[in-house]
Amino acid sequence: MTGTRRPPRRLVLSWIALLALLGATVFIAYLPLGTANTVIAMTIAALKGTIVAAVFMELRERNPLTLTFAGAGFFWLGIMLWLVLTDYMTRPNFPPHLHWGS
Amino acid sequence: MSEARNYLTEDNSIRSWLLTTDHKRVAILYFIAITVFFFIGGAAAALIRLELLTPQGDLVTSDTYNRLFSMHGIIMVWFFLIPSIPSTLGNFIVPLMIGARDLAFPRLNLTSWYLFIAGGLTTLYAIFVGGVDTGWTFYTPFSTIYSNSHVVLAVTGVFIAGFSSILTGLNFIVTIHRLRAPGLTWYRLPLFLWSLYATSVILVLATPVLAITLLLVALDRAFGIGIFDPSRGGDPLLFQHLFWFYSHPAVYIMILPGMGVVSELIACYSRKAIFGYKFVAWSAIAIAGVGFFVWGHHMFVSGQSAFAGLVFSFMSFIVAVPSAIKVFNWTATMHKGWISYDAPMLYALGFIGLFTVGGLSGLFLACLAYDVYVTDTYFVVAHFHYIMVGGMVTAYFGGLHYWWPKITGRLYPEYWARAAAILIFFGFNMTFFPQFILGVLGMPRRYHTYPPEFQIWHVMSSTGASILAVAYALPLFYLGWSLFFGQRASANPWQTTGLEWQTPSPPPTHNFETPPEVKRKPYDFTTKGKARAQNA
Amino acid sequence: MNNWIEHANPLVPSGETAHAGSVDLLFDGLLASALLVLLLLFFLLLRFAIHYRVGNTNADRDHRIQKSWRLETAWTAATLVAFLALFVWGARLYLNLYDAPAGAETIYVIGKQWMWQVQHLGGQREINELHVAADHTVRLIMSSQDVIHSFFVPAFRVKRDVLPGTSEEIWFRPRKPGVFHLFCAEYCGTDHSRMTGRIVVMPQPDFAQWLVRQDVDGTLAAQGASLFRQFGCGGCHGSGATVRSPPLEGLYGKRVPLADGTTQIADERYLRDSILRPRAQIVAGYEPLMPSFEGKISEEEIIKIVAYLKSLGGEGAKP
Amino acid sequence: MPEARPARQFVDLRQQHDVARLGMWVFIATEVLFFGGLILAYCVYRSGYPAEFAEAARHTKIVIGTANTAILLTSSFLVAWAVEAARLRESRFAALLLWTAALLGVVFLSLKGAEYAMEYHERLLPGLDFSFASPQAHAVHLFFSFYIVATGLHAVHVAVGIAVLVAVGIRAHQRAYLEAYHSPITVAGLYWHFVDLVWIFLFALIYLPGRSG
Repeated sequence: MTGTRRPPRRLVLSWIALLALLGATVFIAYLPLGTANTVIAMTIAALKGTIVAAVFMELRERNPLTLTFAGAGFFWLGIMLWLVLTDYMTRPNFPPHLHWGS
Repeated sequence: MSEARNYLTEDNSIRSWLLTTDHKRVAILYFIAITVFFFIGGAAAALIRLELLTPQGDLVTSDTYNRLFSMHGIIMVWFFLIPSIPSTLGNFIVPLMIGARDLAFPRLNLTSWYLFIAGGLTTLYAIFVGGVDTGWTFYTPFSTIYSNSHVVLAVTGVFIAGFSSILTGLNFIVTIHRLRAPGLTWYRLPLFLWSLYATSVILVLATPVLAITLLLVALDRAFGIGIFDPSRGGDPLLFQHLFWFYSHPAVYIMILPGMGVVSELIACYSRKAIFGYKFVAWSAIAIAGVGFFVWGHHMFVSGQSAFAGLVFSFMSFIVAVPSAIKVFNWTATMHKGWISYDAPMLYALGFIGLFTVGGLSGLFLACLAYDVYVTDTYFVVAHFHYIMVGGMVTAYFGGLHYWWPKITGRLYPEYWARAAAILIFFGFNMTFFPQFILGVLGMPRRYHTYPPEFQIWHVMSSTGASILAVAYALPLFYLGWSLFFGQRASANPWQTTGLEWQTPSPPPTHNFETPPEVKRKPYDFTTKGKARAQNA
Repeated sequence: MNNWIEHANPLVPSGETAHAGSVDLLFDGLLASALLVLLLLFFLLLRFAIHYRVGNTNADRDHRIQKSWRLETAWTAATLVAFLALFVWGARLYLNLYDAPAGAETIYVIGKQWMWQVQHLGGQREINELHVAADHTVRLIMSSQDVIHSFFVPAFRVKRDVLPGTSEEIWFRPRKPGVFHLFCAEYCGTDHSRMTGRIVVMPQPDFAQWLVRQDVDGTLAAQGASLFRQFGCGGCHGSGATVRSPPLEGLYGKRVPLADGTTQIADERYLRDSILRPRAQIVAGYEPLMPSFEGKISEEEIIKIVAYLKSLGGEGAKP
Repeated sequence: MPEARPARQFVDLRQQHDVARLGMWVFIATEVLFFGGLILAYCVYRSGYPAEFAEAARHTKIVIGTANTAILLTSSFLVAWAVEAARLRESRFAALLLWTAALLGVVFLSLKGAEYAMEYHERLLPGLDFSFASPQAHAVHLFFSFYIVATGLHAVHVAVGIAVLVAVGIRAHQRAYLEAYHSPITVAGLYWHFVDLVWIFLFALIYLPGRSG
């Protein structure tokens, strides 16, 4: 195996980190933490996503324009989630049940 | 010079046209396709207006009527309005305007045309085998459970066409970012490009949401997955949120390119740089951005929470500000200009008038308590036709005339063109202004029959529609005539600025003999303005 | 038939409630601001178009305005302020619609393809007509049996979508007697345009008489009682039942302890859910035996049974 | 060795490479919102039926889910390595890595198929066969509707990705790509990583809720 066929350190480290995070998130899911379970699961998912985007997709080496478009999808998704959930969180009759007056 | 080889004469086999990756030829393919769809959608509109002449539903059955307005909406929105300016004029002009040889992804561009045709044919097939009666909005649970029409087919057609939009948007974004000629900085870009850029951002970020939503509708209908089905715990309002998250920004997909065209026309025929260039440019971006925050104003009476209603109403007022900025700046551009009344300028002036009426009526609809009264009435119908037909279609015709010599190498007959522009303006107002009154009187939309007291306004509207129909057919004849008998056009018949006018009409396949370089701001009329005025 | 058209001004049908009056005032405000902008703009457009035409070489074209930011800020700020004012005005009136005054008369409305079905508390039923008394506040509780409809009374300037699977409310207080249009405003299929009706506003004494004249098979609660028997509810919930089931007498408005340790107020929503999805809320100490009636019972029948259960007494049932 | 030349609309290969990557990023933004619409529906219903969603999630096969996540993460690692190898003129080695990643993709799909089969036998697949003996059946139905649509669409993306990786691998193997022109590998890699990224979130939404309760 020549030197050019060895995986770069940063890739190996990221791969190990990803697998470790996967193990951690599965393990933590079984701990009775209430709502914290969801928060931790999503945080770890975001962390894993960031590693994939930053290292594997080489986002950290890209110019601002690429970063903008990489972020745009998530930003607009955020707008959608925010405004839709604004409705659902303030709607008196969700989940849908009929309530004839109150 | 006129005998030089150009993109039209290069190779005229059918095969070369169908396999072309030349953006100019793809644009022509789009022209042909959307013209066909425009007249199909128009035919449906004509039948609707004919039916509404009398209060009783006596021309067609109510099922047929419902299929007619659904077909009119689906065809006009997805197969005419959305692709109209971007895919035809945009496709043709963008690379020329930025001094490039083609778009960044020419094969993707052709693919997007084929997707468009595949989507269009699927939708037409759905119409021929019996039609679809959900309206263009496909509201659940009507579309998923109760409708007895070809919803899945129609939805599939729109789904496919959606990918065509996404590819076009993607192509424009990358092209405008990466293929600009040397020296062509962002603030030297013509405003048409700013508008198309903003449009493309919406195309890329909103269309996928429509795609997934329609997919869910189709799956719900075919397999009963029940995501929007209240009897399975689903919420039909979620469909409306998802649908309008796309479909409200889609209104800006339709109008922004029109605003871009009008910016070009006003500058050219006033012989003056656009007033407040940066404000007009950034207002396009602002519209694209804020446009994503307002969709809930379609749902003020739908059962969404009162608080959400407040948020969406507030944002809707905010999004009107950048549009107002544009209108003020266009008007200010004419101040102390050298204004000539060529046909494209007549269209541009018509656009400003109609768009302003449409925009101001939008304030009534953004205003919560008043919207509760007039939503789902003819007021809404009139409002969006003022924006989309009065605004967008007028701008499309203006742009078509403006760039016609560049595209075909021929000049159109000026007097006919002016006559058509004026006729369209009057026909349009006569058709749609009465509909504002109908709305204020409380006449609901999508009604096959209606109480007799509304008849007089419907008759006026239908009369206007017949004038409008003639006016829209006129360009078909004189533009068609000009293709063969029109006077040959020089490279720059309007003596205007912009890179597209520096190459012969029609342009050679590779657009420019020598790669252009840009050293000046756009709309630099300092020398040409007076010269042309003196000639006149 | 269309009284409101007769005494209407040619453009806007007269508003028949106080709310309608306020909405019309809002319309005037909107129209005035729109016309102001429109006239100013058209004046400028026409003036520039004529004065600065190419042919008019005498026009003064020197000293063009170069610096634009002052103007830009001015008109941006002006529009923003005007828009905010309109927003606040419209929003305040809108919130009014969510705030039914106390003491309103409740009437149930069911939308289905393609008719409006009305249920008065006294058991009176109407199709495509709604009789109400003038100068009395009416609160409609509306639901749909199938697709989305929309209850729209132009003369009252109110409209609200009627959804399947959930209920929506609307209220109004007609000022004087008359007959007004009722439209379905949300497209709902084949006969959408025939899903119309009349709102008949009568003087209070006439309305009281009308209520009496109606052919009624007992009050809503009485009808519910017979449905209660028809569906065999008494087999478990009745006095001679062999199965142990929670008592229904005096249930309405009480706190019910649930098997999962929480408690729930037995309001209309709870009663309804318990009929449709009984196993979602098991009363503490009872077996989950009751079958679901989802799909087996119509909205109209639920209204009646709930009315019957309410009539069995309980804290919330007091007027 | 073939001479690498830019397509006619580009000035040079650098610009062409840059454009290809930017195009893929814009496409990824589109894809984010495509899956985003689904995830929105999930969030809405999960907020409405939290207990039911936890109950439903307990019926997913977490062992397969976790194994599949590890497989996709590893394949992503291989693809990232392949891009690096291509830059170092190791085209044949890059091809090998791409094919291995594609193979892992096939393993992913096979496991996914096995999972669907198990769920089909448990009558958990809305649209095909669904029956859930619980008062919360309707919300469980919603969960599995989301599950099958989201994972199904993801599987389609994986299948497309496998085809792309194999095709790009073949051309890399033929040494069609020179050092300065490895953009097809980079672009294919971006797509594959994105598919991986979607799965990371789907995994957290589908398999993890309700495990502790």
